[in-house]
Amino acid sequence: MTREITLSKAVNEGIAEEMRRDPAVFLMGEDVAEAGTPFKVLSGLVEEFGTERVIDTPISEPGFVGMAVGAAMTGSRPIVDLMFGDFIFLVMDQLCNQAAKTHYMSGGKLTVPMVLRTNLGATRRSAAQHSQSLHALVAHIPGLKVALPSSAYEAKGLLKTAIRDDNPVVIFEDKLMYQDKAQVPEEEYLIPFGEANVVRPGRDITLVATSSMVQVCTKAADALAKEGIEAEVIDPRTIVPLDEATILDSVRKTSRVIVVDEGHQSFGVTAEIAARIAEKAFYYLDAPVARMGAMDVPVPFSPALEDLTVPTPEGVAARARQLCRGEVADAA
Amino acid sequence: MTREITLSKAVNEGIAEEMRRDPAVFLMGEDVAEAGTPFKVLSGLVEEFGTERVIDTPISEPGFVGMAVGAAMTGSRPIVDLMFGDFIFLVMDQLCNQAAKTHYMSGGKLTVPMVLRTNLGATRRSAAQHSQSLHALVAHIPGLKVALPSSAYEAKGLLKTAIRDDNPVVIFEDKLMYQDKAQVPEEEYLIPFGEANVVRPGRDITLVATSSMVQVCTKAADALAKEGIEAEVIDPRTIVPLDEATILDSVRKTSRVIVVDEGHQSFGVTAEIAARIAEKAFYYLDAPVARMGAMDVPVPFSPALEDLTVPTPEGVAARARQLCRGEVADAA
Amino acid sequence: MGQAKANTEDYLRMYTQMVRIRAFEDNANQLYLSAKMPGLTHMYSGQEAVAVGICEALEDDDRITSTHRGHGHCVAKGAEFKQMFCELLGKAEGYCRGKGGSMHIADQDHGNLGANAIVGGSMGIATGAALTAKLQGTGRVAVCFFGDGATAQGLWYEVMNMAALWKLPVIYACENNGYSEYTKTEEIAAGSITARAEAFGIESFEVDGQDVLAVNDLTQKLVARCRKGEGPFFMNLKTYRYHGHHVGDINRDYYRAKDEEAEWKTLRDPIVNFGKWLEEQRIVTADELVGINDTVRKEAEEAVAYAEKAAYPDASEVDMHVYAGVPHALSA
Amino acid sequence: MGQAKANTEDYLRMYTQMVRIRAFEDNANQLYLSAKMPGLTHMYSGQEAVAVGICEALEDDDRITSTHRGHGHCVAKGAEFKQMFCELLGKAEGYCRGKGGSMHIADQDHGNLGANAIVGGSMGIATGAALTAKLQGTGRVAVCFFGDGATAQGLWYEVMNMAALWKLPVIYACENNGYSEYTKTEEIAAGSITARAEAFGIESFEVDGQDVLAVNDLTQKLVARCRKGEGPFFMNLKTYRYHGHHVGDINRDYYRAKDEEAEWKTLRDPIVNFGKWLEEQRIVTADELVGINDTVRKEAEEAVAYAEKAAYPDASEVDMHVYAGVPHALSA
Ligand SMILES: Cc1ncc(C[n+]2csc(CCOP(=O)(O)OP(=O)(O)O)c2C)c(N)n1
Ligand SMILES: Cc1ncc(C[n+]2csc(CCOP(=O)(O)OP(=O)(O)O)c2C)c(N)n1
Ligand SMILES: [Mg+2]
Ligand SMILES: [Mg+2]
Repeated sequence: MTREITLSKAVNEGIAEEMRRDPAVFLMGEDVAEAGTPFKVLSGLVEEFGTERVIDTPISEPGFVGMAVGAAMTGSRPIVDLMFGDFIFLVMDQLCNQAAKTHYMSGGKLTVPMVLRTNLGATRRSAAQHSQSLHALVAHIPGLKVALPSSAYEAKGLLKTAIRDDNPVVIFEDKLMYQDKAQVPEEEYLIPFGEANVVRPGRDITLVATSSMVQVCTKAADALAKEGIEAEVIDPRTIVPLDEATILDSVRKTSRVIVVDEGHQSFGVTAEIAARIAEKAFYYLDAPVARMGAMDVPVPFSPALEDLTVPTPEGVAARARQLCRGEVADAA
Repeated sequence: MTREITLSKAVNEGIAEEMRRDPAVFLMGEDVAEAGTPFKVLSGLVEEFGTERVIDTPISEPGFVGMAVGAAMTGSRPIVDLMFGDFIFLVMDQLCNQAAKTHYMSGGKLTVPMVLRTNLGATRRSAAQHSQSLHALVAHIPGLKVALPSSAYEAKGLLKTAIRDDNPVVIFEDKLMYQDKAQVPEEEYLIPFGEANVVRPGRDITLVATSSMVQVCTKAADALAKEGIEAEVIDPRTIVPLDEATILDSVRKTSRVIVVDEGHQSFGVTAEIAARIAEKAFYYLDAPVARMGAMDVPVPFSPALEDLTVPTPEGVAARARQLCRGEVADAA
Repeated sequence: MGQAKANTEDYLRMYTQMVRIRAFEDNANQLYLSAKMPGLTHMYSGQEAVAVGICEALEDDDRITSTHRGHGHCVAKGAEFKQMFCELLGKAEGYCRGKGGSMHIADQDHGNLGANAIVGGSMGIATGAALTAKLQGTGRVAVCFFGDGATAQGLWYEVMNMAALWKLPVIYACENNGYSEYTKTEEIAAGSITARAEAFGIESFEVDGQDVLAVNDLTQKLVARCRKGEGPFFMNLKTYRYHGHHVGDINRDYYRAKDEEAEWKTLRDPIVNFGKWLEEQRIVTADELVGINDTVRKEAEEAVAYAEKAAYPDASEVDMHVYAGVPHALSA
Repeated sequence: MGQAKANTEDYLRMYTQMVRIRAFEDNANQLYLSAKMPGLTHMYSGQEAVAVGICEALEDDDRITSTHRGHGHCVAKGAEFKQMFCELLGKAEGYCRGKGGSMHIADQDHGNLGANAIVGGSMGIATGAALTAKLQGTGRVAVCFFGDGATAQGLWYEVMNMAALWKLPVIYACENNGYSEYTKTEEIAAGSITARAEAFGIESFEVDGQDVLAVNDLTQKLVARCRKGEGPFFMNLKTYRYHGHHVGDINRDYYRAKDEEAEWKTLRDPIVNFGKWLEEQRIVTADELVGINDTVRKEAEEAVAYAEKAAYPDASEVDMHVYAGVPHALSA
């Protein structure tokens, strides 16, 4: 049995279920309790679980992430709410020097079962410090897992898996998607890490799309279908671990691929996935490995500029057409 | 006229020359003055320029990097010494949310001419928090330039260019190379950003190598030459801006390439360069685009393990042989 | 309130500047409510005496750093309505060519180094501006505005320490409006904020932030002492924000009482009270005050009308100002 | 020094533990000098009364976090020499299977959450451990060891604030040895370190860190009060490190006087003085003390010999412990 709920509600349910199941789980962050966060994602949780388990913190991101690491090392399973993904820069030391490395540095003796929930996504007119999609940075650091839900269904299933994982997991929700609805089971379910979802099957070209870009690519695929081009849309769901096999299988079948992600293009997620394809599906490719990330500029405030910086369905479809029609020469 | 000096000395000279030339240049960091840093790279500068311009700071990395940003916005040209590259996690907010974006967010009115000097490199038995090569992270953030000197010559020339650049520049020196010597001109010289160096010409395979990996690849090329394989070694010198043209020209000529870098392989520098090649030199390639980064594990302390995590001349040569002899099938 | 009947001109300018801030905010709010403004904004109304009292004690080339709640600082430091409204609407004639928006508005020509969307993010910048002032002997002073919530950011303690060690000409001005977002200050600040600054050996002051003359008197003294090398200083200014945390924060009964709001607005309004005092002291008549208000209102409305008609930046601007000296980052 | 002649057993254990730390360090230094130890290490000698005085007031399942100068804490909290020396030499039988080394030594079984190579990096972790204790009502206490230099890290202020707000059972123990690296504390710390903690409403104490009984008495009281919910507390412990900043820091006249070193070593040695007191109080004889020293020396030498012969971890361990639950990260 499923029903349609928003991504926001799905996250809320996922957390509530896990907090009921396991008393070691608690939540901390800025304005997570009465206010339920500025996005209202956590509304109602403090009423059920009390201020001991839904903890409002001061504006001390490095401090409370560090505390989450220590709490996780000693038997708690904290979920940390980081209000904007852009603030991850503030907590990189605690996340990447401490949380990510503790298990390894201790030779497997200490574990850090914590979840850092945050968000990504531009076009909300929030300008350069509230619009970034910074998941590539944490994906570069061994010891962290990184999940990128693309709908309410994934948001709940991946979050529950994250909470039960014994490693630090960073989960980036698309802040523009909180009110988007999807079918979500009534029953409990988990989505395993490292299993990509074939969102839409196709034979002519593969669109590997993360997070917000799954919708963009699905729309592009709809448009392409009308022209007789069948695009296969693949959502990795987690980029660490990455389900390389599903991606490679698809590319080997279609021989063409565009990797689409909302992080900056250079040194970002599209690079890693494209590079793996270029190495491991090389002999199957009929066209250059294409990728589309966010433009390599800080996110501008002006709507007239901001919309230019993120891949669109039209842009993806246009690129797909070029690749499928062999219109692509090596660029200079 | 050249003479042979260490990388350490080259850096020291570069700073001294620029401080003599421009009174707006100053230096700050932990133990940079009397101690001249733990690596002794800055010895003697405080004697010449005094404690006003060679400033010992408390252990407050976010604080003094933030101050450098403000100083740079108001007419100074600070050089910040970050003792270990691993501490960059602590300063990411000031570097990436502030320094990198100020020029753009202000519509071009404010500039941040600062240099962050730090280091990279493992195999010094310094374990997971003092051995990372984190340059990929900053390369992902538009607004920052990123230089990776591979010898004393580059270290001086790139650093002087960095100090004169009106943008925030992060320069990573290889901490294992401080005592390595190279020929360095007596006369003043600058190395422009965005111009790769063809370290060694060759026709059979291209080795794109950054920083510490230039030596590794040069050694690999020597070994390969004895077997009749002529490898071309290319050092991008700056990864932002990246001299794509020189890399692509080489790959179009050799048709084979390995990208080698000491950062973690996944979501790192090798991915970006490999992806650009796979997109833009696709029709010239005779073999999969190969890459070799540091192993995706935190850096282990034990010598028995640490040495396994970084690309070696033998490893690079072996991979090159496979590629040149067509022994590479698509991996699963 | 202060004494003296002298300085009529100064008083009228302070009054006018406070009225201008209020008028600016009323119009900004209106733009939001009528869906003409992209994104959100944080109203400064209620806190005018802080920005005006402080900025009127500064020279044009003294520097300030501002916050997410930054329109007041910008106006008080000398900015024009037209360029400000253009910026809020993302237009090319804005102070930042529409790239910054409300949260990043900067006015370099009058020493405003910019608003900042990272809470506490400008503490290093202001301190660094003071470092330039000291190193270059410019005699300039830097004022760092921040909220009570921002005192939870570790960065503040790092830069206070350095400012105190090096006697930098910086004034830390905490606008203590009792709330950070939806949380009362006492819930997120242990001990005494003033004592925290004092512990670093920084002379500190608590002052009524609704009393423009008290703020101005104190600031004048501290600025003069800063110029003599007696800085840094800390000011804890008790004040109140009239609106919600941002323009969308309408239903706020759950975190603060309507009565409390009413009390501040009726009894402690900085403009009304200063106006009354000016009348009592026979410095102005009630009619003259009305005249000032009318003129300002007209100025604001004209600026809004101008900004509404002004042009958006051209699409080609999107990759301008990423790097100083590089006209277009993506076609370089 | 304390009173009472009672508790002979406790006194002897404290004495023995201090001697064990000294012996451990002497051997570690020897291993470095004879080039048998990979990397560098930071000697704890001189500060023994701090680690022992505090840890002897803790239960086995109370938690501590340690620093780069961490061998003393590790021994004092109950670790064995063999596993410690194995760790220092990167051997598989080390506490962290050789993956952590000196700077990351952890001993989970006795509540040591690990040394940390990021100065101040464990302040969040200790506070988080105290949060678990409070949330789960375990009655445990956490002690956070750090140096005077670490007080410059903003993180400390962030976590002190939260610890004070939430009355967490954590004791911040500042080992004030007068130096951070090659710089005197007074050059990098403005105002009063103790006042900084007090400003957060944290009850604070200054204590002679060379007097093991004074340290132990105070800690016992504070631990008891923590368990009753009266935490957090701050202890400023005046102490001294006998060796250089690390084993390689031999020529240190430029930053600290030989006389000063001699004075501390001859007049204020925590072991010698406590030994004298034990004799004076007729708790032990001089011969008994010699006996303890001999036994410990033998234990240390045996452990060194064992560790030297022990095996390095197998190469296959390199990608183990990256992720809990994943046997080998790179073949998953
Ligand atoms: C580092 C960071 N954390 C959180 C936020 C979200 N945020 C924006 S304003 C604000 C409250 C700030 O409170 P205060 O400093 O008192 O300023 P006020 O809004 O009261 O003027 C918060 C938490 C942010 N912008 N930056
Ligand atoms: C974040 C960070 N910055 C700088 C360093 C380099 N470093 C290692 S120890 C040290 C001095 C620490 O001084 P203190 O805290 O007083 O401890 P002590 O060495 O005196 O025991 C410094 C600067 C580091 N490891 N981490
Ligand atoms: Mg406030
Ligand atoms: Mg010290």
